[in-house]
Amino acid sequence: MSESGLELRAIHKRFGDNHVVRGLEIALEAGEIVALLGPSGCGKTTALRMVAGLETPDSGTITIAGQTVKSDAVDLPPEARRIGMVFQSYAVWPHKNVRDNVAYPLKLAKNGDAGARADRTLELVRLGGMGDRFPDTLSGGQQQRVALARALVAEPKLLLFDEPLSNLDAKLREEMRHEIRVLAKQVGITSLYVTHDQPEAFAVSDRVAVVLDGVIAQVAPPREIYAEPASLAVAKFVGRLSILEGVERTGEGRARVQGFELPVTSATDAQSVVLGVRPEDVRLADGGIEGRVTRATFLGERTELEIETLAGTLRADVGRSTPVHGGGTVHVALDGGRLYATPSH
Amino acid sequence: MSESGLELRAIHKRFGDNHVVRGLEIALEAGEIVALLGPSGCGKTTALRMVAGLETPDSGTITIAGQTVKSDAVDLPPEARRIGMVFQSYAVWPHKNVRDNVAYPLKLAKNGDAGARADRTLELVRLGGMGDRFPDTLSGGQQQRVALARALVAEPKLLLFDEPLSNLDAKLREEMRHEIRVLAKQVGITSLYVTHDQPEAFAVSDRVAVVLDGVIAQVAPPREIYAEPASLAVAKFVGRLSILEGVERTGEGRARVQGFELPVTSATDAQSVVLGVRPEDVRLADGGIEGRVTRATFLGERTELEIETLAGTLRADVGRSTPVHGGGTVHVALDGGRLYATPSH
Amino acid sequence: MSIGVGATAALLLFAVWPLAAVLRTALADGGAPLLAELAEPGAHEAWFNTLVLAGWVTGLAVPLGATLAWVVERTDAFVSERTRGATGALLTLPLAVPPYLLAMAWALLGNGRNGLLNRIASAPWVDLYGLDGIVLVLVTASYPFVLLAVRASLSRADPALEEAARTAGAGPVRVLIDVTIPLVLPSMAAAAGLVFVFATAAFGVPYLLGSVASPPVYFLTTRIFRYTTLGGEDMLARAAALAIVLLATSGLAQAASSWLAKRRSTVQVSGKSSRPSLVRLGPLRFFVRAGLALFALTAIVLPLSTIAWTSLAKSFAEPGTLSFVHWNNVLAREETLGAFVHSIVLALLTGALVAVLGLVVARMAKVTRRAGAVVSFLASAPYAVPGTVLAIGLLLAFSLEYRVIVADRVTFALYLPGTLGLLIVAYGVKYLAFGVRGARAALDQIHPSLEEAARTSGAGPLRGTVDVLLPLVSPAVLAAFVVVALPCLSELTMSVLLFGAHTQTAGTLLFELQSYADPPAASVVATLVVGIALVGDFLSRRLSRRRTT
Amino acid sequence: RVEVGAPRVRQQAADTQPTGRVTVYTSMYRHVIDAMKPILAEALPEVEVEWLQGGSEKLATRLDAELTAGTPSADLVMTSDPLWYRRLAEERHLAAFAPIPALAMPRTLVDPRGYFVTSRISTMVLAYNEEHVKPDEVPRTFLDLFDERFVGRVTTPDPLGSGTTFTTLAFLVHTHGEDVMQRMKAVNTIASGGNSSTLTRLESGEHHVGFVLLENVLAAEKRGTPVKWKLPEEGAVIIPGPIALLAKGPNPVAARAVYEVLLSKAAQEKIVDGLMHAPFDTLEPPTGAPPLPKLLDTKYQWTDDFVHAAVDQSQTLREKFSAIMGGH
Ligand SMILES: Nc1ncnc2c1ncn2[C@@H]1O[C@H](COP(=O)(O)OP(=O)(O)OP(=O)(O)O)[C@@H](O)[C@H]1O
Ligand SMILES: Nc1ncnc2c1ncn2[C@@H]1O[C@H](COP(=O)(O)OP(=O)(O)OP(=O)(O)O)[C@@H](O)[C@H]1O
Ligand SMILES: [Mg+2]
Ligand SMILES: [Mg+2]
Repeated sequence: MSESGLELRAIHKRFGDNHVVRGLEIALEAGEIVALLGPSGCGKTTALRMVAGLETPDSGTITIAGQTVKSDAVDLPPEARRIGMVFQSYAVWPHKNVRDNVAYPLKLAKNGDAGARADRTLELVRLGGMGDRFPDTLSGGQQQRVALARALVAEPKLLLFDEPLSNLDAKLREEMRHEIRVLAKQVGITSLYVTHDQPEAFAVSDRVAVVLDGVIAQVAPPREIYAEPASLAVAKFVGRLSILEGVERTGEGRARVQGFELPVTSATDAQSVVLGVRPEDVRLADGGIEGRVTRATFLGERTELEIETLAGTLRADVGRSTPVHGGGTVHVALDGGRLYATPSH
Repeated sequence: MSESGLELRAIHKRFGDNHVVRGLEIALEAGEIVALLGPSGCGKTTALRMVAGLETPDSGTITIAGQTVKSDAVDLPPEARRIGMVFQSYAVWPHKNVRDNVAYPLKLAKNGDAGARADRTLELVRLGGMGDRFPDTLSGGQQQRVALARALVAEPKLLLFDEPLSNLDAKLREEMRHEIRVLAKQVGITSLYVTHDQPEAFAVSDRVAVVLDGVIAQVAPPREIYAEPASLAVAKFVGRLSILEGVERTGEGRARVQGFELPVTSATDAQSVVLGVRPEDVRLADGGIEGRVTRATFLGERTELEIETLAGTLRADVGRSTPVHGGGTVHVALDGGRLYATPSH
Repeated sequence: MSIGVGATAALLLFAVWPLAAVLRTALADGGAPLLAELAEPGAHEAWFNTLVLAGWVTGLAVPLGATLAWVVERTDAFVSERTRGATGALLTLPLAVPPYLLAMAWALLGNGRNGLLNRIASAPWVDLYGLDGIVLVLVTASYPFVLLAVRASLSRADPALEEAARTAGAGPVRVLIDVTIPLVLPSMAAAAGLVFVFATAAFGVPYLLGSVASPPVYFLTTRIFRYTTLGGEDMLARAAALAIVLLATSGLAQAASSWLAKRRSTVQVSGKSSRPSLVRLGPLRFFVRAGLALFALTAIVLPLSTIAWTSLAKSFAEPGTLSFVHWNNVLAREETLGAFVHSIVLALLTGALVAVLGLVVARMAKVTRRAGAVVSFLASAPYAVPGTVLAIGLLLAFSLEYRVIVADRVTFALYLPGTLGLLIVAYGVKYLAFGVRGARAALDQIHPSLEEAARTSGAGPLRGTVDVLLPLVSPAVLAAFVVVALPCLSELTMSVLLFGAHTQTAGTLLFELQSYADPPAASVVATLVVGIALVGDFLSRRLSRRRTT
Repeated sequence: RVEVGAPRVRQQAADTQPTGRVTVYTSMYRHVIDAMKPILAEALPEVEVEWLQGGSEKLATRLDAELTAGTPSADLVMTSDPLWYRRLAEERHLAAFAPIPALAMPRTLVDPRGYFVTSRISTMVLAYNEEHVKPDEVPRTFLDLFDERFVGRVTTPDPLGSGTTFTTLAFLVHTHGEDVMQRMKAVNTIASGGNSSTLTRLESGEHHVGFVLLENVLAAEKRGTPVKWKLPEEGAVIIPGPIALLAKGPNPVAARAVYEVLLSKAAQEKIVDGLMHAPFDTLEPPTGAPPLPKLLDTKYQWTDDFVHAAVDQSQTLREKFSAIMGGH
């Protein structure tokens, strides 16, 4: 096994009656980027803050780069954990200029060369020459890059991100998530990245950990988590999903719905199953399942259809040249899907 | 011509030296939904607030449903304009319960039946039965629906939206934009909708008005604005765009780049042109333009590629089954594109 | 808008006009009284003493208040959130106690010869007469201004700013120095300005503890007081001249503090609000708790219980013998009830008036920048004018009857002397600054879209204000109401000059008993005043807690 | 249009029957006022008397400001600083009036022009705390107070804040020379507050000797106190508390009637009950106090010479006192 970057073991945390984190376990290799992806309120931020030492777990062990920072016996304060953290609200200090913001961790470490190293880190995040400006003269994206530089500059063992991009607008968000990944990889730093935006989690990470209700429902690389979600809940949270009922298995790796047979994978051995289908596996095709287009939303590069069939509502994407209109009848073929145990209501 | 819903004529607005709105002109038919789409700071909010009467234009005329509400001679206050407005920050009053929030415009209009009508409007926005709750017990999406109900309840002549969804998370945003459109159409109310999110603008509106630097660069239905942007600036703002250089026209509706010929439309008569290509018009195909994949980002339903060619960087989407990796060489075919005058640097 | 015009007119009539009347006398004969006063060495000394006093009080109250604010808001020194809240409330209690009562108590406790503390210690180890004592008493009276301001600012600041420093490798103390303090500096500066003005304009404490010192120490306010008691037009002009000096001094301090407060904009973006992680004090926790307890005991409980206890002591000669004789005497007096009823009515009316007017002025300041700034300056300036001078101004301005004449008939006549009206005007003018301050802070926290939503819902400006703005600012307005009503309850300086035959107040009763008739009975009245103030304070806290849910 | 003027007259001046409201500014103790109320009510049932009770100095400040503005709201003033009345008379703010009872007063207690007469008499005496002052130490004269043996033990009210004390200071300086102030300084005299706070300082033992008004000590004796008083051997400083009629008062007719009642025997007995001397030798002194003739037999006489000196030099005296005692 390769070197350990971060390990959480059996972490629990309650706020009063609210059992927020319920036995969270995860291990990151050194240099790995893992995204914690989950719905609002599932405990992602709490988990991250416990790693940082900003919140104290009720029980469990946290190890950063082989050093135990929190266990029954040990409890290092945040400043002793050698981490860097990037906050949603940037948390750039308004009373320090950009260089002083970035140089601060170095100054604390009594690094004589602080100014120069801060400038080099600023180059890295493409803010070269902005060292003398004050944060209130910077755009949101620039402020977030200052925060990033500040988190990186002292070469911490671990980088923590709490939804660093959700205050930025869509275009900037896309640019920055790429930048963050490139930087973290370039520096080779272990990173834990909290977000509730699935494309962001996929774009930024080596592995995605889906957190549901205070436990990790699945950890896997993006492709795997997308193609083979462990449960219906994970599948729903990771990308768009249509659910069809009245499905029967017709053999190993095959199932039939509405008389239409298709290749499937399976998340369950149960007999009573539903079929989860991704929009890109739905094609308009003669001879497929019949359905009525209840909504067609032109979004530019694709048009999103909502198709009502007898088995359930399907979401499909079609190119802009495909002539479909709300209300029309279409036939769809399914290229694949995954079977899940029928959820009990 | 059909009935007029809203008309802005030659609107100007300066803040000090900052000429924010520079001769804005637009006309909405009754019942039409138009999105104002533009980058941050282009003056969208200012324009909307002038329509609401919350800001006073320096000059120009505003007519709502045939009634002039602002001209050199007239200046109706917001309360006399018969509008409903939905704010980015929801602006739901924390000291009133949901029903009282929604009933407020009716009470002002001395409508005896306020409570009952408020409840009916709450049903409409799917908040039936929540009338007695207080806003701080509602989620963001629910609060925004309260704001929507409040804007709709008094049957205004015009609905104004200022980025109503940008504080919500991605999933909720997608749901709500559809809801807003359905509701506005159901009630048949003229709406002006400010956003800087292109898919949102497309999903919600009948026509999109792209605002650049305080003027309207183009107004057209989503399909048209996507397929035939009036300028490179509009094209860049509306969806992802790759720009290729070294392009020559080879005849009516055709052009050649890197020895590869393709059908094009044209936004200009100029001889010196660049080619704008949408990601969905880029296909991997033997015999196409050669390029190197510099980035492949798996996002779930699609993988986004960045391909460096001699003519420029191309962005393309491929399905999840296509085996591509960063660093590999690929060949791409282009299914179409649009020519724009070469920008002068 | 017409409300704004009305408010401005009222300000001009009731605040500016009386002050102008005073200034006119000071500047008579080409400013002769002012020049004469400026040439007096005694005036220089008083001015110097005032600066020294205000400097020390500010220099001590600001760090003290800020430290307490930090402990209450950011550390784990408390057993539960309840104790945290209760401690916060206890520490702001001095706001409810008139400073001169604190001074009375401290004079009993800490006079150098036979103060109770010295008697208990059987050695002269404290002497609160003189500058040191005045500084200490004023510090205990004024640190809550800082505590409140810094607490508010700490709770608004994005906790991520401090947490970022923790994760960057800074320990709690470094975070405090490098991040927390710079962040709250603007609010500290603003509070420092207020404390400076408070100390500059203080009269009761410097008088009670300064004039008995040997040698006696005099300040601008006590010198002004002497001029006014000596009588004569000449003396009045001298007093007015000194008032100008005082006004200029505190005006400069105010300007400096608001410059400091605005110099670096600390944009406090608050993201998703999370409660900041509390600083773990570890073994220091015990010392911090002990320190808090000791401080609360000496600065708050000790003086207040001294007052209560003197009211029970049979005489100053035998402080050990307790009896209810003074209580019986005071409660049997016919005018006691009347005085308290007047004071409570005055406090309630003035509090309400100032809260509303403060809101109007603050709102004007927000809507119309320049005019609003002028109006809010006019509204805040009188706080820096010594009460005596303000009262004389009111006497000069309102001893006559004002008649509004329409169509050659008197339609409205205003004659204030001898009525509660004159006292309300005096209190209102003096404390308007608090109302404006509170309302401004509240308005700044309300997103403009809330009110705009009312406008687009069809409400006119007035309706929108009443339906949306007022309910939202009501907690802050209630707070302003309390902050104003409490000092009005026991106001002394202006009341003794302005009260009428039928409008005796708790303050004038106290003054009469204290200085002429019956000092032990004065302690009874003082105890009653403090008791009522504490009850009022408690009730308002209950009320505002209910409102915010 | 806005008009500014004297307030509406509450009663016709031509009316010879005393009716309506009369306002009296007075520094008399409230219990004395309360005792006088029934007497007034019986004598003048048609007249409603409003008492505005406060410290002499405060009332003086207030009335000065009102007079500067043009209209006093008082009809009668009845405070304790004779020098101030002289100034009011000179500035023509007072109306001359000779009530019948005044004819029976010792002449030194009446203003010859009739602008004011004495309505009560306060007396400044020596006071000491018997627990701290040995019998053989007890001061015998005013000057005795400022003897070396009392260094750091002396307190008096503040002459700059209390009219009675200023009068006392003026008498001491006039009689013994300016040197007196040096001597006060030399023993570190604490001159602060009014008579009652001075008494408090003596009672609590914070200071041991000083001078203070007799009425304060008598009141304290009633409830029990370690403070004793002593008439100085050279005689006490007596401070006649004048009453005067304001020239521009709102209701002069009724005011005159009230004036006379206040000087009547019945009313004056209440003054004596209030532990002050009435200005008539026919009335008993307060319990335990010396009779009026004994008081009037003092070295400190209200001669024209003294009054002129006190009025003319009041400002310089105040300044000198400040300069010597420190502070100003
Ligand atoms: N200091 C606290 N005291 C009490 N409850 C808390 C505290 N912090 C968080 N919680 C609760 O714990 C739960 C998890 O919160 P957390 O912030 O970890 O969620 P999250 O997954 O980060 O959500 P989001 O995506 O909205 O940021 C929520 O229900 C929240 O209300
Ligand atoms: N009250 C104001 N005073 C001065 N300048 C203003 C004011 N309001 C807006 N501006 C300026 O006018 C320009 C346009 O602002 P506006 O809010 O209309 O932009 P927007 O298109 O809505 O941008 P965004 O997408 O960021 O909301 C900006 O440069 C802004 O700084
Ligand atoms: Mg979170
Ligand atoms: Mg905007």
